[in-house]
Amino acid sequence: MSVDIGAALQGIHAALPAAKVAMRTNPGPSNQHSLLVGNESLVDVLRFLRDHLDFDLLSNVSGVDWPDPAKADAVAVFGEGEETAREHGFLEVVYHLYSTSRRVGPLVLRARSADRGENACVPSVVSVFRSAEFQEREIFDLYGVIFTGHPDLRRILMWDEFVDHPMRKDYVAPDDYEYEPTPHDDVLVKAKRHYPAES
Amino acid sequence: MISDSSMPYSAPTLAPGADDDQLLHVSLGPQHPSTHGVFRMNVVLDGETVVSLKPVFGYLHRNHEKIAEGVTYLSSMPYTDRLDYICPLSNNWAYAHAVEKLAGIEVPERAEYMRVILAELTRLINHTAFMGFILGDMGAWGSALMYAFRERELILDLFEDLTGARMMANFMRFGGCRNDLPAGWAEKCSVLVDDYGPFLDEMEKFLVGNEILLARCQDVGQLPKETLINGGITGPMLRAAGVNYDIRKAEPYGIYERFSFRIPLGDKGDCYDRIMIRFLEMRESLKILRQALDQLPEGEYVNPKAKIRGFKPPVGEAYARIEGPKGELGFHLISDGTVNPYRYRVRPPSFINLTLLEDMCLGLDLADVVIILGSIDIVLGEVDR
Amino acid sequence: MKTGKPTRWVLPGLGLFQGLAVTGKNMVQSFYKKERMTTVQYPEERAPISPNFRNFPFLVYDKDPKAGLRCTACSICEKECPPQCIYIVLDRDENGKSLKRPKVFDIDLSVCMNCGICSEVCPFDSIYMDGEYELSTDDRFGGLLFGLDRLSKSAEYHMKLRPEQASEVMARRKADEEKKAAAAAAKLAKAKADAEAKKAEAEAKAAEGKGEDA
Amino acid sequence: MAIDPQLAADLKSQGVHVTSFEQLINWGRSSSLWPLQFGLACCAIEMIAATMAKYDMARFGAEVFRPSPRQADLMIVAGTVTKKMAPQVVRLYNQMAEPKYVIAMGACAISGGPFKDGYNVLKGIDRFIPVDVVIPGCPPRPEALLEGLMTLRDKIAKEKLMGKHRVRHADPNGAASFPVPEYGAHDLEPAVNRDIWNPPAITREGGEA
Repeated sequence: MSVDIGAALQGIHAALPAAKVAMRTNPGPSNQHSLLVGNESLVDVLRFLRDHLDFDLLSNVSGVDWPDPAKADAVAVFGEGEETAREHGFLEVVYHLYSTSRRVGPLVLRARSADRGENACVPSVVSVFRSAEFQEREIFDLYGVIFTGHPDLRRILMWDEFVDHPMRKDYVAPDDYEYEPTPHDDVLVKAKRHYPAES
Repeated sequence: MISDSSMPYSAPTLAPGADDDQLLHVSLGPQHPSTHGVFRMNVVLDGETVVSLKPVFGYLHRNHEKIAEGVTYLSSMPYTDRLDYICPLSNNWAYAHAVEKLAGIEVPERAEYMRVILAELTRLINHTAFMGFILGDMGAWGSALMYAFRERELILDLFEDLTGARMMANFMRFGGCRNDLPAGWAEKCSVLVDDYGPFLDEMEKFLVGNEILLARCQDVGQLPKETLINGGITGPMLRAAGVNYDIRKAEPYGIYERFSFRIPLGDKGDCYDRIMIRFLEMRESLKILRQALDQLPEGEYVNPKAKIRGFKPPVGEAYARIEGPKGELGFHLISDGTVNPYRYRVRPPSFINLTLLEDMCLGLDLADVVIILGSIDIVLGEVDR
Repeated sequence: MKTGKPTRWVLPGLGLFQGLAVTGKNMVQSFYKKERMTTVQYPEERAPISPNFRNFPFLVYDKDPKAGLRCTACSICEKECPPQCIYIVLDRDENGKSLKRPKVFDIDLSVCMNCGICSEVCPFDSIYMDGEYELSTDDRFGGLLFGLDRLSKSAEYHMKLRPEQASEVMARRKADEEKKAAAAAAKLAKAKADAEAKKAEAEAKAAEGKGEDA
Repeated sequence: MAIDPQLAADLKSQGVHVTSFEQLINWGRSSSLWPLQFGLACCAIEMIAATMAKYDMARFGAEVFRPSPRQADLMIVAGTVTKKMAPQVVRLYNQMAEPKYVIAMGACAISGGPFKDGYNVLKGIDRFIPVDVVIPGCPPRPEALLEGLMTLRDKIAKEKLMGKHRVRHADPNGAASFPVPEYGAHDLEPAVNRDIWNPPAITREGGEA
């Protein structure tokens, strides 16, 4: 069953008047609209949803890299009365919540970091949902989102000495191109880079 | 050892003043016969007792998500086979389901039936292989796995006949399936479904009363229901603890609401329940298969409007999930209107089911860790992607 | 439904005995029962492999291995191949005009993931999946890069490998060719004939065209 | 000195078997290859299937999968070798006792396969350890693995233990272990072992040089 996102938004506004929550509509046919939650109230909103609206299963946490903020606003379109679009790119974390008792979902929440550099911070929700623990570590590893308050924020998939965040759109893979007998497109570009003198 | 207050998280630390010299640090894996692949755990032992256990992932991190963002939607389909490589067709379905949600594609009736049949056969394969592997974890490497793989080969022959490959099917398409059932396939499948019940009887006789299994699996690795839900555990793991949550019932996708079947629930949530739940689920799967094979309609096997080349879903995002054999398998897709997905995320059940591994193992013996890990039923292709 | 049984402890030794009984049954029956006797004595005997089994792609030619190659080097499979293991160079004559056939068609078997998407997207019935699997070699570089010489296989081979698919394709191609020949003949006749004949031919051609659409 | 094969065949028909030490040793080695129990990814499932009842690798003397590298002769690299796993694979290889052989099973182990564009995927295990037999396929059928095993047995049967062209493990100067790569900031260091990885240059028009 799909979730009544308007009711959830009203509930949040009534219980947490200070929380910055805005509705974003999804232009696609999937009909999964989302709530953009301000970073300072993210943990409170999630705790409220868990304790009072029975959204007890945090199913999925996705990281998304948006170097171009216009693209992000195309996917999650502005609701009414929201402030203007951002100028810089940012990193986004998308949460999908379900209720095991009421059997509704997904309730989609989004949180955004200030930028893609040093302030790429989003509060950790591990204190509310344990299931976020490894997923947040993964997003930290692959996207570089710093989850403030995470109990054990280390790299999870790559080795500890690794410095890049490979899932970012501007990541450049190391030049380990060699012997690829069927090159085209990106591989061809890599080939040219690898053998500059010969090509 | 296990706190019953489920919510607050505290990183398990050694007691202050604990004499570190007395503790034994063991790195279990990545090459270890009982870790189901290249999984690794850093275990700290006090004698035989586990005081800390930290899983280390990434030894099979194959960059599935990054590669998928660089190729077309269809090209990701064969890669999904390689996520959970014991049950590729469930992965196919989950991905096709997500893209269908993203682009709003209808699926013809016959294709839905074919998908149900294939997904349930996949569940049979997974749970049967699980029986073999869990016995292997207990030291009985051999007979149980041999019987399991003997039956698995029969199902794989069916898959090969239909999809052209034993494991890596690449069969589902957005809006249906790649090809129709070959002549006589449904009859062969029907025979297999009839023969599978006796095999399960035999397997149950073989395992259920076994003293070793009883002694090693009972009362091992329980956690309270609330902790499990909070930790994102899904699938047979969750149902073994008595939580009635199966996506086939809770949020029926495909045509599951047309079949009559029950959701087996455990009461204690220990490793023994997890094994038994899988036996019962197989029996329910056989029921679904029987109904689906009897009702299988004629018609299109793929939506004729669905495009193979140059497929571009509209701008938007979608999260879709199915009840995979290991738990909730979800795909989160973001489309920016081009031929490649902007963001492609897999919600892997094996990975998230490991969240509470440490909590389950603390205070138990090292040998129990192996059983608990086996009962979670992980596949590394999905854990690390 | 609960899994709980009255007691989870059985008579000591009973479970062991039951398990051994199953093993013993399997052992004894493996001497005379077909379904318990599963071992296939590969390589002397081979388990039947489904005709739908796919491993690596091959290119089909009709009659002549060079001129009869159905491939037109359109590069659709090259673009759609998920791991990008196909490499095609279009053959051109000295004026740079396309000859609609591949000069180079390489498939790197060390990369191919057997997905079958190339054969699915090919509009010319040219590339199909082979069932050959005994390809192990100790030469990783030369032994696994298949060029035109090792990829081209005759239509008869395809027919033998997958009778159903191949005969369907052959019938379709034959019909297409007949239509094409008919259309060409009609065109020729049309150019030659005088006004009345032209009219008559035009009707016939319209009928042909209709048939082609269907 | 090798025996004249015609003479050996004639003698054999008379019930007299003649052989050389080299042949005897190679026959012994090729007939009991104990693999290392070591699965990486999808291909490992097919490897397990090959040891199970239907395909029964025991018929080739290779059913004893050893969990310890010290007791194994054959490493079947079954699956994707990631950069994070590569040092462990090389270390396991170094720990195996001579003579040791490597089968690269499946596309990923040979060249990175479908995942070769990934940032964490090693593009072929032969960048760090010598591979004796490669089995293409994704995954190869269990029969294909058995066929690969037979290819390896043929290869072992032809090994020269003496003289100039003797095999690596019979040569006192031959390398028994290979340097284990370290985790670097962006990639493994070194990214390849130049002593054993020397790919041929391919000439492509319009492509690379």
